Amino acid sequence: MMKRIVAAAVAALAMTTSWAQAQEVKVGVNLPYTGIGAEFAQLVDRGMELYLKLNADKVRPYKITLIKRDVKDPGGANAKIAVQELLTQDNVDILAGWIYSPNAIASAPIVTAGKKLAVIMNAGTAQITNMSPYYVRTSFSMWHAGYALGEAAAKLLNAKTAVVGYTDFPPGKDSLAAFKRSFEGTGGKVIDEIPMGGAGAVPDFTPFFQRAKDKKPDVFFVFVPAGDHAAAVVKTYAALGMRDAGIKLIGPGDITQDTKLQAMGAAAVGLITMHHYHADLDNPENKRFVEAWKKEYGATATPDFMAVGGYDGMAAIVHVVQTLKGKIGTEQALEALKGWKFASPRGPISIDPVTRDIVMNEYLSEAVMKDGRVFQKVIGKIDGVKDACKEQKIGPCAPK
Amino acid sequence: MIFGIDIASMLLGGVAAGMVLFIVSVGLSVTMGLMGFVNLAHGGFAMLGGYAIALAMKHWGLGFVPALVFGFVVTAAASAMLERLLYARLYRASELDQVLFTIGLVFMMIASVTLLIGPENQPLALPTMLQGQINLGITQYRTYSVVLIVVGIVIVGGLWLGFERTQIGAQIRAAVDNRRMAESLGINIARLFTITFAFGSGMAALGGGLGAEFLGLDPQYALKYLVYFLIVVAVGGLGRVTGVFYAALLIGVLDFVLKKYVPQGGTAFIYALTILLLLWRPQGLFGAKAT
Amino acid sequence: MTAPLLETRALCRNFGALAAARDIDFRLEPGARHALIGPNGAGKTTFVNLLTGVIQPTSGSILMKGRDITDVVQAARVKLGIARTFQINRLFRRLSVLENVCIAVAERVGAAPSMFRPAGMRRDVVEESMHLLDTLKLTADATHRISELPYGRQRLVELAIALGLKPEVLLLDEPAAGVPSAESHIILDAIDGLPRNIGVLIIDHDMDLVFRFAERITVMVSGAVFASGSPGEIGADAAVRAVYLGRAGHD
Amino acid sequence: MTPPQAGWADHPAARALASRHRVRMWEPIPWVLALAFYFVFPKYLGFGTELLVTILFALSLDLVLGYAGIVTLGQAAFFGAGAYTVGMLAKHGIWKEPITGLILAAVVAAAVGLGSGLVLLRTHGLTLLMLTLCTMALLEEAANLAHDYTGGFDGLDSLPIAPLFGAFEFNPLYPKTQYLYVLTVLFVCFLFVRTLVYSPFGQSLTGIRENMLRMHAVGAPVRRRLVLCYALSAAIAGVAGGIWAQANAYVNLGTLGLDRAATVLIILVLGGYSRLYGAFIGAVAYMVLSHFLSKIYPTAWQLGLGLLLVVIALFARNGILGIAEAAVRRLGTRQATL
Repeated sequence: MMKRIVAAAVAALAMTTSWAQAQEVKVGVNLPYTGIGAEFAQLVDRGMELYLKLNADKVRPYKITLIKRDVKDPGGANAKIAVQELLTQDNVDILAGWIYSPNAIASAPIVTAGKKLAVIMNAGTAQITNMSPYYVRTSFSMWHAGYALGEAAAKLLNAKTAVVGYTDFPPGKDSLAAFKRSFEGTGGKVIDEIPMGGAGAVPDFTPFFQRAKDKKPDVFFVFVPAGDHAAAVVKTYAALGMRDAGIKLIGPGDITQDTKLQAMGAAAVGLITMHHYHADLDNPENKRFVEAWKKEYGATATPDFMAVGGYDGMAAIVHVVQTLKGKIGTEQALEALKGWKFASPRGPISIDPVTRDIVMNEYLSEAVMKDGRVFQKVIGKIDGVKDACKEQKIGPCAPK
Repeated sequence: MIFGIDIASMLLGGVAAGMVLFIVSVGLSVTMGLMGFVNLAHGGFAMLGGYAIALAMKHWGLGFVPALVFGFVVTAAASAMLERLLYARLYRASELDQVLFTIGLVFMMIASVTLLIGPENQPLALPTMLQGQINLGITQYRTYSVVLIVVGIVIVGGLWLGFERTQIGAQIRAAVDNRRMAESLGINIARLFTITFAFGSGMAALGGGLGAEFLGLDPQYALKYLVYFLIVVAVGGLGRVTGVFYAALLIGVLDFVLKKYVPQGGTAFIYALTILLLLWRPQGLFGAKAT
Repeated sequence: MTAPLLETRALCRNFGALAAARDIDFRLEPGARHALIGPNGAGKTTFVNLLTGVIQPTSGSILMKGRDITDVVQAARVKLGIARTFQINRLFRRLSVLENVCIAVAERVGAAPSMFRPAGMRRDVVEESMHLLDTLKLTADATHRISELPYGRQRLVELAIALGLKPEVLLLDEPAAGVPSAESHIILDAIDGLPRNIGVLIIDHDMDLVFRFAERITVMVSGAVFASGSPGEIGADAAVRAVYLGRAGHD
Repeated sequence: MTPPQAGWADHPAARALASRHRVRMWEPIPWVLALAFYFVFPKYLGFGTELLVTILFALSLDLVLGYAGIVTLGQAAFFGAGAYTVGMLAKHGIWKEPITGLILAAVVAAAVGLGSGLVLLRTHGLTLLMLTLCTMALLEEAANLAHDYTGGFDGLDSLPIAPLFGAFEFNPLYPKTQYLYVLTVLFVCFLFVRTLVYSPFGQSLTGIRENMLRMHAVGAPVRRRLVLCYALSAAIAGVAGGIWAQANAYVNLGTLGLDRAATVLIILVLGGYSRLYGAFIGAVAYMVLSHFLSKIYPTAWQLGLGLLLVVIALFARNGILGIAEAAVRRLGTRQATL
């Protein structure tokens, strides 16, 4: 009798655990919660959390547990340990996060060895998705905006000459390469390339901009990391009177990151950017997203392209969980994501089945003053943009 | 003519950057020279002061100048308290303990600001009249840079007068040169330290606020520019107001010129330059010869 | 006549406008017990620093046994046999008394560059050091850290370190300053016990000690040699009494 | 003067000196613990490997800072030199064997140490601090600029490091081999440092730290000693960097940065410098705290760490080991001088 009760209890326990296992999906998140990237980590983190909150019904009956790890810095080493421990200690089913490209690059061998789906929510160096077969990117590559803008600058803005200023680290060089290739391919000429210091501390941009101003280009293409760099760029552009000198400041949307835009004020007016997202995009999903964001995080808070990377990344993860009914096999998960389509706040997006990178719209926007705030007015749109680096197999994206 | 404009714009840009370096670093130089205290938390005071200024403008609608005064006073008062309570215990400790203590303090400052206010950059909007361009006759230039240069000159002049002409200035000079002698002359060293420390931190706060236009303002400010401040202090010579001033201008202008003409070199030049300068004159360009 | 142990010729040293040493011609003979006296600021310590190579002369030369050593660096002069004590103790304050002496002895016997054999296993070094401590009545303090010793006994360690270098020229900068008078005889006894071929130069303000010790006295004033002679001659020299001894008498 | 007599060797001071280098009772404990860690926490071996490398790096700093009294903020320059030596040789297919790779790393780092030491060690205090810092920053810039060889900001990833002894692979996910390999190298380097600090050479370094003027006056070639010590320390830091690159199959600019140099300094002072085992205690305390605090409360671990540093600096001048020593002394236990 006693034996049977014990056996029944054990069986019941075993059932509950296996049921619980089926219910719970563990997602290991690595983000720089402290240090210079803390602000970005918060945006991506909030994007993920907001998706889960708004779409609680889509998640049920499964439970998604986020296990968050601080990777502190772009150094790679901390990210490596974090990812390794998420895999070996926490036994996560899916990996997510990666603000910084070097961290994604450093983690690649571990992701490959760990054989888990890994969703990149920000890191933008083009070739990263080539470095592990389990990487899927829901953010962007530097080539998306850079390449599109090169063409747009020549065709839509009628620019003949350009000076490129970039932060001297891989995304900056990527951006330069992407812009230059398409701008010169469309008949323009890049007359100067200015590396503007490293990504660590915001430099005083005055000397670099002075140099650009002296060259008198039609457009000044600037890539700097979003955040403080961008704010300083816009200030310096205005303060040096480059607009009056007839030089248009253009760049990927990093320079008009939504979280910084209003603080830039009038100085930002006239900036022309190419990007896949800004909070002023006019589509129902985005309206809902921005409204929910403000409700959740305060009226002055605003989502931005980093937030949407986290949001869409979580949407992809939920899609995987639903498709696989909570039992996450990595190959199946990758299969489920290949060609996955989603109505994102940034418009329709999908995952390229070949490169596992995102396919999305790029919007050419101009910052204007509207109702006492800086508003990003869409003045052009390119549908279904793929990462041109991998499409054309250029440089580091070429298969080895 | 073109050449002249070029030179003028370079000088203006470089000197303005140098002024910010000077305003922040001067306090560090004097406290390090006077107390022999390796205060790595100095950048933290600049950061806290910058925040006090930015937040006072944002939430209380204070004007730029009143906010700067407010930032100076608040930071000076807070640092005076810290100096009495904690720093004073470590004056006789080894350099290493001082480094450890002040790094710990910086960590706490950064973490506190991140927790209380957030990790993001704190915008500091300049008054409209300081924005834009100003016509200087031979060239147009950024108004704020010109203003900074004027402010910097006023400050260095004031400091020089204060150092050379006031009782407390004379005491500080005496104590920098020979602390034991100063003590035997009946100078109240403890009080002198507190005043100097508070004043130096207040200056850092001013620098944090005035320089936010160029350097931004976020919790990491406390560490990310520290190397630059230390370079200025080392090159200028410990405890020398005019030395720090010239060093800041030198570094500011050279950095500017090199960045403009050889941007590919990154910051390598400034490090190489510092190494050469310090090997040539280990006590700093303007420092007293070590005894 | 053989060359003197140590000799300076027209030795000068300027600090800016201040001449801290002016045309000093000085001879220290083998076996000499020589005292250097003079008012504060006369340049006595500067002279020792010049002799040991801590500072370089502005002009003039220094010879040891006839060989010009003006350009020989400090460490090499020690190897040639010039040792000194400092006016203010310069000791390894956190190390034991024995270790302080061992460091000097190890340096002299050439053990110091050795990286593998433990220092405490160099019996020759340790035993010689212990013996030295014994000579200076420091054996009981051998295990103590310098910082635990009274100042007077620290002075003895200064001397022990210098003796551990087995010098031919021993320069003692106020060796007895701060030593209780009851113990100052230990210093003189130790010097008395040195081989007679060593030349000793002592700088001191303690005239009792100087006259008890010295066989020859040089008086320096304002960086220059003012007078030189036997204790009797110096004691009888009216000019010396006027500039120095007389003034000291009023203190 | 009478010749040295025999018999002094029995004096307590001589005996204390002669037994100073002997292995103390507790000394095997950290090694046993490190070995036990391997079996008890197989899931934490990645962290454990990083910890051991940090100990080795801190030990290299202890040699220059704790023993020779050279206060440097540029120790990461040598870590980076070692790491890039291994990384570049492996990535460009020139040299992949790990053990000889470490020797090369040590040689290159020692050369950098020798070169910079000859030039820089004429200065001291803040000047030396800034010079070491700027030298390191200059190397970092150089590594960034030479991206064709160094990979620039992204670094060199997926380094093809050959299996150890041709048999033991470095598995990125379960770094068992790495852990034991690093532990062995740490042990060897530790023995070297330990022997060195108790040798007459080590004693003379201590003398230089305690009173440089006196060392000149006893005829010690002070600068030569300092430069030699600096180069040896650089070699060990180079081994640490090289082994880090091998264990992670990765090298980037972070190996050369101020962050790393400042962290290792904090670790050493936290643990207690010039104490050999200070590197161990400091690294364990710092890394465990930062690792777990950042796990529990990722946004605020820095606050706790800062507080700890402040408290240690204010109330425990000689680091954690200093506190332990004081406690032991207060208990009246006889304490061998370290």
